[in-house]
Amino acid sequence: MYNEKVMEHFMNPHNAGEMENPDAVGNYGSPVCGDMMEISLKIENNVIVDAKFKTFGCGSAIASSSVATDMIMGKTLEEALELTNKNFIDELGGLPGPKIHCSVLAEQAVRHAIYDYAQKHGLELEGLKDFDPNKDFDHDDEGCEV
Amino acid sequence: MYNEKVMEHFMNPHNAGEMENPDAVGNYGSPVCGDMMEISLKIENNVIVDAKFKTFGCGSAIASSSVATDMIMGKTLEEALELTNKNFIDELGGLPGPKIHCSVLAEQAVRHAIYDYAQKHGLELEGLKDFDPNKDFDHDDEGCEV
Amino acid sequence: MRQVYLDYSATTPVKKEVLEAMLPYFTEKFGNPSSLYGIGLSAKSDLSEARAKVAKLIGTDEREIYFTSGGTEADNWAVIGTARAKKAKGNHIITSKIEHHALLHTCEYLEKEGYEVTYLDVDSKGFINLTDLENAITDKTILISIMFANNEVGTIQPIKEIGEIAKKHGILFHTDAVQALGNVPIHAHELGIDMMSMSAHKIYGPKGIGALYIRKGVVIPNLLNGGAQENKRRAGTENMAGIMGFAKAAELAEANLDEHIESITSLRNYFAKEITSKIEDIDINGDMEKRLPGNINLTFNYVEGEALLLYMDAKGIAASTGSACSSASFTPSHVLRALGLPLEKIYSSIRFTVGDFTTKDDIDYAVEEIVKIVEKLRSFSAFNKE
Amino acid sequence: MRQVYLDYSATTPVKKEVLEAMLPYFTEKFGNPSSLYGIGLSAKSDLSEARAKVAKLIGTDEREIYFTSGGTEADNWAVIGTARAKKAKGNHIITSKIEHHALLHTCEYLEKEGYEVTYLDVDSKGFINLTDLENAITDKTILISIMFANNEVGTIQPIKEIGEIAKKHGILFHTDAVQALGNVPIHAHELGIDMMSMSAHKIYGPKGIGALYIRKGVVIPNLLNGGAQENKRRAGTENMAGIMGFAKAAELAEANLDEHIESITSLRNYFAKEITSKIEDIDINGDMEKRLPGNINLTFNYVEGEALLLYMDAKGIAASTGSACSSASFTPSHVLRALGLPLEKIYSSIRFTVGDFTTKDDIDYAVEEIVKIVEKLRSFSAFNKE
Ligand SMILES: Cc1ncc(COP(=O)(O)O)c(C=O)c1O
Ligand SMILES: Cc1ncc(COP(=O)(O)O)c(C=O)c1O
Ligand code: FES
Ligand code: FES
Repeated sequence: MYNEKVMEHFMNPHNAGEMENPDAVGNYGSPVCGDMMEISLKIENNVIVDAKFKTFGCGSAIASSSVATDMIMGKTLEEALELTNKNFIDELGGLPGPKIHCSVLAEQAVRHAIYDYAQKHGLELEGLKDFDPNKDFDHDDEGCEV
Repeated sequence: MYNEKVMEHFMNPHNAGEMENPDAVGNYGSPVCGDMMEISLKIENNVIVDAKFKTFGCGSAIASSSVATDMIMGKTLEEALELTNKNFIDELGGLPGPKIHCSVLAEQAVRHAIYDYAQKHGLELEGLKDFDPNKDFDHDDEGCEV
Repeated sequence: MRQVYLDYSATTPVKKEVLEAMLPYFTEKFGNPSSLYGIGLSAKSDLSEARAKVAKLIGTDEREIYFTSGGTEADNWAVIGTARAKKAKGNHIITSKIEHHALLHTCEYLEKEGYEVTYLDVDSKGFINLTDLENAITDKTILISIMFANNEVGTIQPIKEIGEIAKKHGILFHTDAVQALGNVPIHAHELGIDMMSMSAHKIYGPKGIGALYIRKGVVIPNLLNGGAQENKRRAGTENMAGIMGFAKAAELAEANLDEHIESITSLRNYFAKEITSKIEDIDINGDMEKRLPGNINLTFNYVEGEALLLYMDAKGIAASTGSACSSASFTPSHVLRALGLPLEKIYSSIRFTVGDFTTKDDIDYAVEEIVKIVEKLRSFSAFNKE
Repeated sequence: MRQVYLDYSATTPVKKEVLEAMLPYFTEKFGNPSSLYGIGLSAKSDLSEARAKVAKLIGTDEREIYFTSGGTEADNWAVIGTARAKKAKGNHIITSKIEHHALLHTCEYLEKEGYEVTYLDVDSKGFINLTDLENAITDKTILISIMFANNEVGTIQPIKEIGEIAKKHGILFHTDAVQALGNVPIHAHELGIDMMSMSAHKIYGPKGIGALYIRKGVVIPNLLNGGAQENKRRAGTENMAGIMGFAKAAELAEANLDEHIESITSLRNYFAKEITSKIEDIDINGDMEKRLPGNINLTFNYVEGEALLLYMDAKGIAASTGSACSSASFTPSHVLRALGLPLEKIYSSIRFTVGDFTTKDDIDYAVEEIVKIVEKLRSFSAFNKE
């Protein structure tokens, strides 16, 4: 169901695991599936110099976190905020429809981490203008069992 | 669906066809299936000396007619009237349930033929006491098609 | 003994290629398409390819194909589903007197619940009358269900015209195409069909699998509730082997349609010509133009159908009365009745259908034997020409 | 790569003997059992033998077995049929919260029509409470439908006791035995079961065929209307190959039942012992005594189910979350919810089922790989022990 690139990132995720003394941490849980993502950042001069993720999430979530953390590294906070789940999906070469929301998990965890940093350091970031740390998104689906 | 004996009587029916100058003719149509049986008899001294049948009927009807005509030959009219479809079925070694009514066709055609003879000759036969030439029987079934 | 099967309308043997397409799904490829792992996922993608093949045969989108357990389930689903979906609009269904029992008995079932059903008459060849159809429509009419081609006499209805009438009046149009599939070119979209029933075992696929085409946008409730299979519209673990067989049969049918129709038609015509020239007093029922290519329905006057069939069976020739289910049934064909045949002609009528494995030799043999049989049975028939 | 299938509850491969029993019915023996001639009649008598084999497995009379397109159709038929048949008596149905969706969604469908349904709670191991059941009965109760054994956690319900309660109150008792069939001794008559759903593809038979047992004397209307098949209670040309396969599978299951249960149980127990001794923080869901022999349901705390499944799949190991249909579903298992598991435990739970082709080697391989996978996934899990 996932393409090769997704599988590669999923099976061998980049930047997975614990970070010591992060400068910022963002947590985001998916209301759709109950999964959870944590992104930790090291930030120097408003540039993301290191990123790590931890997740309790599906293949799509892990792969999205892997590319997301890759992509934000070396970027300024403002640049990182411009990245959306669309960019992660493109980088992954696509995700199956019902798995799109998992990439939002990564996007939102990144935003939450930067928001955490901005709060701590009293930064006003253009990209966080409309950011609502309590925002949700909707999804509705139904199971089948065998 | 039919046993071997039935098939034998059906494929090679005895006494099938036309009779010249019959002494008695009985016709009976099945209200169940719309089929029709005609029995012709030659009678000497109240003994059936020859019998023929013609039918527009199924395998069971043909086989029943075949044994029925066999069985009544040589019998007196009273003896022949004692034979019921049950006797024909026994002689045939059994008929499938939904095909039982076809043997009634033979039984009734025989009765009608003897009745015809009795009418013509003013005979009062014990076996015809309860005979009603207009009697019907019921059956209800439903088709399926493929 | 020589076996000559002339009952392809009842069911067909599974073609070699079809069986081959099915076999892996019993063993190596046995995965459940709802499963997340390898053999499940590959089953899922095979399922989607299969759907596309069936869709191609009838000119629709693959997402409009819903696999069912056969033509009967498809008929039940379309009719009951529409009845439930359109309850608020009305309770009137229009169908014909010559539908398959899967349709008729479903309508009767709904009648007991208070639905009203108009059973259109047909003419002596089996065609419905389009004016009758239009006159039957009321503002409570929710469904027109007219079969594409009849299983007994083979008559092909004016489907396109019916579709237009349905559309004009904003009424859903279902057609039972179980017999037409693979025997008539079908473009469901162009013909204005909203729902269409199909069955694999009439086109050299396996028994127990079929499909309902439901045009995009048409919403009817499920007949089988449960898991999320078939885009949540038909629950139950997919009959993968059956589906793959159906798809292969559809693919073959699509690829060979013109050829199939041509060769089957000429065999059927040869049979009809031979038998009617060699036996007196035979009637042909139905229409010779708008007719299923393999079908011929003959009345052998003065000869009873079952007896004829059994004598034929004794010679290895298989055909059917076209309506009676073996020994259990004594109801005269409702189809021939609707065509106006008197009872004794109905009881003397036999449906023959030729198919892809029928040869000219088969037909010569069958004709030769049937000639002898009819002669014999007529020699002691209770009915006569006179 | 090595393939280890541990999802026999989802579906099973067709056994060699089963496939062999099916094959002739696609080709030489392709006749329609409703036909009057040779191959039709022999199909008809084979059909009756097949029915007897299925009947034998569950201790009933063959005339009480009605073939359907699978477990889903059987569930729908039993519940909808009873609802329609007993309308005059009442509109109340009692079932449980852990039924298969084929049952639950059918009940929900009836609720929309005004029927009332009590969904009984289960305890932390998945058992319904018999007192709750008896208390739920009203004078409007027309059906008790409680599954024989659960498909996710394997819990086997006190069927005999339920049957007694149903009988005492004069209420029909249906049970979904799709998972129990061939895995638990079943004597439908002795257990007081009025209707019971079965499916072939869970016992090494083909997909798309199943049966509903209906006790003699129980009358429910048809779900599929049409031809006179299945003693006029289930229309549609018989899926002969499927039926013969089901019958063969039933025959094998019946002949080897004790053996099968013993070997499957010991394999399952070995797996459970190995994996729980090699990985920390695993919970076992369900009961270890009254449990399907092949089933074990484990919570791998802190690890997300889909990720775990896909890592396993990459090593050729097939299992399932027991509820999610591949990628399309995000609803947490209603069964584990009913057992009282918190969401994160539900998302960390995997069902493994061993079957007749599972070896001890398979299990050793699977355990070894799963140990590594869980370690890796836990290393970057967002949840932790702490
Ligand atoms: C016109 C027609 N409709 C429906 C059916 C039923 O299809 P199935 O046997 O697949 O249920 C048949 C044949 O049996 C048929 O000929
Ligand atoms: C308990 C239970 N009931 C019903 C079903 C449905 O059976 P089928 O897939 O044959 O429709 C299943 C499995 O899918 C099941 O596990
Ligand atoms: S992160 Fe929950 S389903 Fe993908
Ligand atoms: S005589 Fe009519 S069915 Fe036998």
